[in-house]
Amino acid sequence: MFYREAGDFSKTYREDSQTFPIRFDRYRYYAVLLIAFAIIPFFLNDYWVNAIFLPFLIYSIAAIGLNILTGYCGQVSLGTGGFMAVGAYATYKLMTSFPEVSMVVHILLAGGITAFVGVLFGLPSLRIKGFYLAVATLAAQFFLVWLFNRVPWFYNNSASGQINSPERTLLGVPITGANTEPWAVYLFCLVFVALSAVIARNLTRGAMGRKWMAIRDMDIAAEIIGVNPLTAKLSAFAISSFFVGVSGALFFSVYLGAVEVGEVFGINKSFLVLFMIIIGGLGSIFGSFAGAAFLVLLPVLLKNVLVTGLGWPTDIAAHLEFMIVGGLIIVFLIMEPHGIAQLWRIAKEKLRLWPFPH
Amino acid sequence: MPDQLVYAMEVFLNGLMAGVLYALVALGFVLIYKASGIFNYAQGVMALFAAMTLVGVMEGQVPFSHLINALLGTKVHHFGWHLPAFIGIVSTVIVMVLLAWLVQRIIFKHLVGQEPIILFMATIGLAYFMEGFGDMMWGSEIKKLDVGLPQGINLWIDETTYNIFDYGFFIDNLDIFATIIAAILVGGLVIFSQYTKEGRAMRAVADDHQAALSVGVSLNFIWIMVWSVAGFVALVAGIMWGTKSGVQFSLSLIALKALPVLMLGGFTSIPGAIVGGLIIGVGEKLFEFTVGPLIGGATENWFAYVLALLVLVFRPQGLFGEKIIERV
Amino acid sequence: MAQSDMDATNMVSLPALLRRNAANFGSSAAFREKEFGIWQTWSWSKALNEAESLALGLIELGIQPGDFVAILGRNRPDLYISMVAIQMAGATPVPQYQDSVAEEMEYVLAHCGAKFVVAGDQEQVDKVLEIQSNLPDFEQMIYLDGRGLRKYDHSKLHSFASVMENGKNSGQNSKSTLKDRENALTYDSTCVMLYTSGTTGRPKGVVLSNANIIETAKTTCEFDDLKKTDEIVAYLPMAWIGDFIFSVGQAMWSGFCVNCPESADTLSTDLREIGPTYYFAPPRVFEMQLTDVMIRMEDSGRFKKWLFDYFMEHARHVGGNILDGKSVGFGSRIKYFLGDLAVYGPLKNTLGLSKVRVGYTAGEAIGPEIFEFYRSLGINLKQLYGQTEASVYITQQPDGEVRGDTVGVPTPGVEVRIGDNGEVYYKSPGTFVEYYKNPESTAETKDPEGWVATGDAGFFEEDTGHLRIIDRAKDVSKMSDGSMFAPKYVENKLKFYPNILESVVFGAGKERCVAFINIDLSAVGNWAERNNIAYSSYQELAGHPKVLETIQSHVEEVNASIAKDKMLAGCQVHRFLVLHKELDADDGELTRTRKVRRKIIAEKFEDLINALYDGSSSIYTETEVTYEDGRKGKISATLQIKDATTNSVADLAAQ
Amino acid sequence: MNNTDDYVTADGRTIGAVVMEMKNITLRFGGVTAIKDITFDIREGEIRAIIGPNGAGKSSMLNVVSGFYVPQEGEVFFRGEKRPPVKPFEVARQGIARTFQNIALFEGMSVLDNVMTGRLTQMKAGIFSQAIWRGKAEQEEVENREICERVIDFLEIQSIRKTPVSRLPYGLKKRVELARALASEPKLLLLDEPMAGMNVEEKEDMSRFILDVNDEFGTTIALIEHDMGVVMDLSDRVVVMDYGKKIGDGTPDEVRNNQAVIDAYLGVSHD
Repeated sequence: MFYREAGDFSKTYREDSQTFPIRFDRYRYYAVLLIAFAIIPFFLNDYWVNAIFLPFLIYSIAAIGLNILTGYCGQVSLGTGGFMAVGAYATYKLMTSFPEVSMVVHILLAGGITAFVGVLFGLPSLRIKGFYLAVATLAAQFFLVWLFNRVPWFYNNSASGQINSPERTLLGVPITGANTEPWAVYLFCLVFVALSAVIARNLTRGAMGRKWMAIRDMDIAAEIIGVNPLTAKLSAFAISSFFVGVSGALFFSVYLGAVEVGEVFGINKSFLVLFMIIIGGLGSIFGSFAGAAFLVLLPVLLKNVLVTGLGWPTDIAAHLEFMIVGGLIIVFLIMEPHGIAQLWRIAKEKLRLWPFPH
Repeated sequence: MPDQLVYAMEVFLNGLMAGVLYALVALGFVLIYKASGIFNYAQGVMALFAAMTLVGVMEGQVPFSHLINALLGTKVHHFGWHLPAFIGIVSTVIVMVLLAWLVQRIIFKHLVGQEPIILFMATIGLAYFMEGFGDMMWGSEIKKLDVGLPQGINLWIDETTYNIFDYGFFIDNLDIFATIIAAILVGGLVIFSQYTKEGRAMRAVADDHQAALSVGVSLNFIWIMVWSVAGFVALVAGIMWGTKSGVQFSLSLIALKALPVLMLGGFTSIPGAIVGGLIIGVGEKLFEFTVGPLIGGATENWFAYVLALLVLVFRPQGLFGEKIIERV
Repeated sequence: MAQSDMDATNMVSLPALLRRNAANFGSSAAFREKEFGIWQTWSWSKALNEAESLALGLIELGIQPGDFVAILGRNRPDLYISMVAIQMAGATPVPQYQDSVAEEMEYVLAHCGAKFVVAGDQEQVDKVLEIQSNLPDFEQMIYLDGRGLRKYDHSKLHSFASVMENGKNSGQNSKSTLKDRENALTYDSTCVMLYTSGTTGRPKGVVLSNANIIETAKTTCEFDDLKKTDEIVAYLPMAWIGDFIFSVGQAMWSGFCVNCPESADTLSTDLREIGPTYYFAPPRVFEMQLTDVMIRMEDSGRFKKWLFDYFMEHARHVGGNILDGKSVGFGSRIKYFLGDLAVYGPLKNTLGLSKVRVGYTAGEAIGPEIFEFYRSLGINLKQLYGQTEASVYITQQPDGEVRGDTVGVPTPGVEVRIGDNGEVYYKSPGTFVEYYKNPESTAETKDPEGWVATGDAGFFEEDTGHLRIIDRAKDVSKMSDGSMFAPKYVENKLKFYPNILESVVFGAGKERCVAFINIDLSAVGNWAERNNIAYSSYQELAGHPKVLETIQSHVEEVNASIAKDKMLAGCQVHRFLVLHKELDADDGELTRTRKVRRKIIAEKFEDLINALYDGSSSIYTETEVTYEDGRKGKISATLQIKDATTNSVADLAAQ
Repeated sequence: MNNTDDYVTADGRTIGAVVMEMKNITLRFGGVTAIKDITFDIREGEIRAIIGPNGAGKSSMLNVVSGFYVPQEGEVFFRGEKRPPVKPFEVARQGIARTFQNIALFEGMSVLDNVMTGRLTQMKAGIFSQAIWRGKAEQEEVENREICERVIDFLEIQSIRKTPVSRLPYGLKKRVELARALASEPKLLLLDEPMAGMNVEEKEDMSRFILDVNDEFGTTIALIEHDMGVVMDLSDRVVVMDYGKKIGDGTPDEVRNNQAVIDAYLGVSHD
């Protein structure tokens, strides 16, 4: 309906293979970027940032990461929480060991370290497939959490066993610690999100992405046409873990500030992120965002309606939230196994054909 | 005889008994997986829910009392009766069968033919739902469960062992009892699936849906049946765990205990589940006993998984799973 | 135009124009073709280079001034470029209909004595090889797409690329030869020769000079203000004068870009991608498109359907006026704007017509409501009247004076007069030089002062000065009672019904009129599906009583409307039948441009005509048909003959 | 027939040197012997067929050629050198491409992406280049796209270029699979029952494409087929297998008149 594609054609393969080949989509994308970077920061307060924007942005990165592994490469992982923990603790150690080095460097390094750990736990994927692998990744989840719990070196022997992010500034603006500005942390995370999305998109639409998808769709055929399963799967684990690690780093250092690993990075975190990509849509970057937004907003919404609105006790609201999230997962799987992304695609097709039905 | 070895033997026995319980939970998974290809993550929550229901019924709790009170400002809590365990168990079984029927009817009927991973996700969703639902229905506080199982140290063992090693093994009667029940149940299930008509039908379905259909087996019936059986298994497990450490959220985590058992034994193998259970039970106890202290303890959390992982790397299909031959 | 002053002096040939464009805006796009998934682009300078090397290559192959070079294949940049190259080398391009069968082609190639052939692909190559034994003058063939030709004897075959390669590497004397030949080109030297698919008899080779083409291109580009920023999609046969004027004449003059679709079956997608700003299509294309729109809307949801109907209704009232810049109420304009957002815009977009600035239709009369439909969407669709002998343009409609029933005012530089028998005569810079090797026909059509008889009967409206065409002059004849008989006029009225694809009316010299009808398979077929009427073939559907009913009602409505006009009241259709086969160019019943060949049909179906007159209610008949692969076969059928009620002028007057 | 000097085919193409040679191949699965002591060669530019009744061991043979199965006994020579046991993906890099009996396309991707996977062995850009979609990665993307587009054009699947494979009918899927194999510009192309489950028309198309491929690109082709008729028209030389043994080898005519073959197909049939 809103599409005006006449005269919108590609003269080179570069144009043809760009992320948004249709002009209208491209402009919409620019518009979103503009709003996110240039407008939202002016209307932020603590509540909005902490209740919605930060979680949304940070989970988006994690979802993108997991989507690369599960959605594109077909390797189901239940270890996301553990890998986020790696990112978090890596940043913590780096922040405390090298206070003078920029946060950006720390977070990227943390990502790198997580990538390495990811590869270690990814090794079994060469032999193990499907559920066996999914369950195997739980080993990472439990082992890592246990590790950070039990080995004092990781939390600098602090009495509480917690880790706390000290204040660090970027260009003189505090981005971690007690006295941060909403817009600052927002923009800081937003930059990471934007970059992650672009990079993920580039990787998934090129040679690397095709290798992953080939493995996902039919690993034997993939191998026979010359895809080396080792490099394909491990690269997926590495890159996926990198993003997850970055999100973990931000989650700890910028968002929470203080973390008790069992609480924050437990198995439920793994499931939460998994739900995000299921509801959002496997094998879709947009889906990762959609899923993150959905599962971040839903509890906020329920809380506002039930507790603030109807004055229910918080525990009952919490129970109801479990029921609703669980129920929605099921409903989604029944209605649209390919998630919000698929709904979006269908809607787009309809709009392009408007007023015709097909 | 060196003390360490003696302690180790005690640990070994305890591990063995824990292992039987793991095997029991694992069986719940295997049954459903064999019959419907569904990997039921909700198994643990089912156990929790079963235990909660049992307590609720026996204590005469008013279901959803919290919700009702919150909405209507009333103060209802109990019907004020106390029912004998037997009735409680029977009515709980009925509830679990009903649950099985609903699950099949509302969820998996609509997901027939979906990829296994999707079905798996659905059960995770189910787990979340039931977790919330259970708390909503019976309240989330820790409950005490007593169906009259013997508890406390088994003096006979204590004495005998004392006389032999002049160190008395501490072995809980409940564990012994649980082990016996579990063993019986495991045996029963094996017999059921091997020798009864339903059991054979179930295995037929597991092997080949179409074939099963063509010989007139009702998939729907089989599925509801396995879910019910799984529900029953969950109830038993729930009772054991509940009696031991109270009915609370952590009970649902026994599912996570069962997963590595399955990986060891193979998702489709009943004997695999049993052996796997025992191996893990003994293994993690011994590991904690020997290595644990050196590396900060609480190794049960992950030992089972890492063990399973290592085994799989060398036997991808598990100890008892069929070998996978790749064809093109 | 900025450069027009210099043009006047030395823009005397296509090569000259090509050089001018390459010099003035060499980097902008001259041609595009959808190939290998993207729009491959030829800039003007690239086009010039290729033309030059090809011309040199041809000279290397021994082409001589005055030679004829046949061009056969679908619309492709390489073929357009080769037309210019051929002229550079002093020869004359003769584009052919790519779907014409070997015999047709044999006549034409033999008649012009083509020495060279540029063929698109294996299919075309095979056709020529099949007939080459009967072509004494044929020497060399150049092909574009070498697929499947590897094993062919290449003594007479050359790939397009290799010829260009030779050209590039050719020696100095070839280069100088080329220079001389190009300089030798004058305003009067031949630009192209096109064969008219004459409605009767053998095709005639119309010789058109540079002057014809360039003058026409010049005036018409100014008339519609065509600029080098415009885009067209070239999909009509290259052998047709229209395509030559649009895709070569006007394109070269104004420097706009010619886009060639990937293949026939991707046309609609390619059209949509390009979004032409200047668009031509014969009425039947618009007809089919509209039918398609309506069919697709049938399947759409209730709300959409309602929205569509609602806004189309509004557009029907104000759309045309808004387009013509007439005064329209503010409210209606708002409503139209909304309609444009919700329906017109998307619709134009899906049809690929959103950007059309100037659109033309011609060749035959277009149904008023079809015409209005497109206008009401805001597409500036206009009509023109022309023919090959005039380099197309005789009359055309200026913006703001557009109507369904006229063909507009004389194109600038064209004089038009109506003969006493009602026939239309014209005289223009575009008037053709002669019919090749056919002086007597030339003399018949073109008198010494250069007046050309169009063969159409028509008249100017006093008030507007617009020309109206009734029918072919020779087809306008008398009925036995002496009243006027204009079959085309009636046929068009019939064809305006979506269900009717073709119709042929007879009655010359008789006391009553009768008609053959061809139903439109897509329209009627869809109707059948919706009323779940099963049918296996066109023939079966055509014979279905319900269908006959519908057609009958159409015929009677037409009779009523004809009866209103005293002059033509005699032409009402008394009896008709629905033909058992679709009239087909391959069977010679239609021309390649799908005009009805009245005489041939009359001979072929004589038995049916007699039956229509002798009052019998049904008739058995057998007909020979040609299948797509050229095989022949027979089909037989028993046809129902229907009587249609007619109205006498008297009782209408009485009302 | 099996001597090493060149020969000329029915339609006058000269067939060159031996590309691949199978020497006394024996393959067992556990106790079952799928292939018993088979020897034959494949020559440059020829269309070589392996035929035989169901269960004759054709597919196993092809899997040995493609290096997916490693035979217990015998040697495989590829372009003169003895081929050591290799991983399947390494075989692809030696320039051997194949299609599968039951289509093995990547259902989650578009036709174009599927064809592009045929080029993966040629795409070597580093991860950072890919991440920013600049430099080598982008350039490779374009170059390989051009190659793929030519294959797409050759097999006449332009109109479905961007369609998800999962939406295609069987016949087209087969064609896309061939496209994917061709995209890798293989030196040796293996076709595993290219006509399986096709109707007559589709078979004719496929045959035409196979011949065109061999003709246009001079690709050496080895194919499995149990439809005798098709094979006989297509191939230059035919190996006939039965019960894992080679019972005939030669030109279609030679094979047609081979008693053992006739028995295997008509006489003592067993399927």
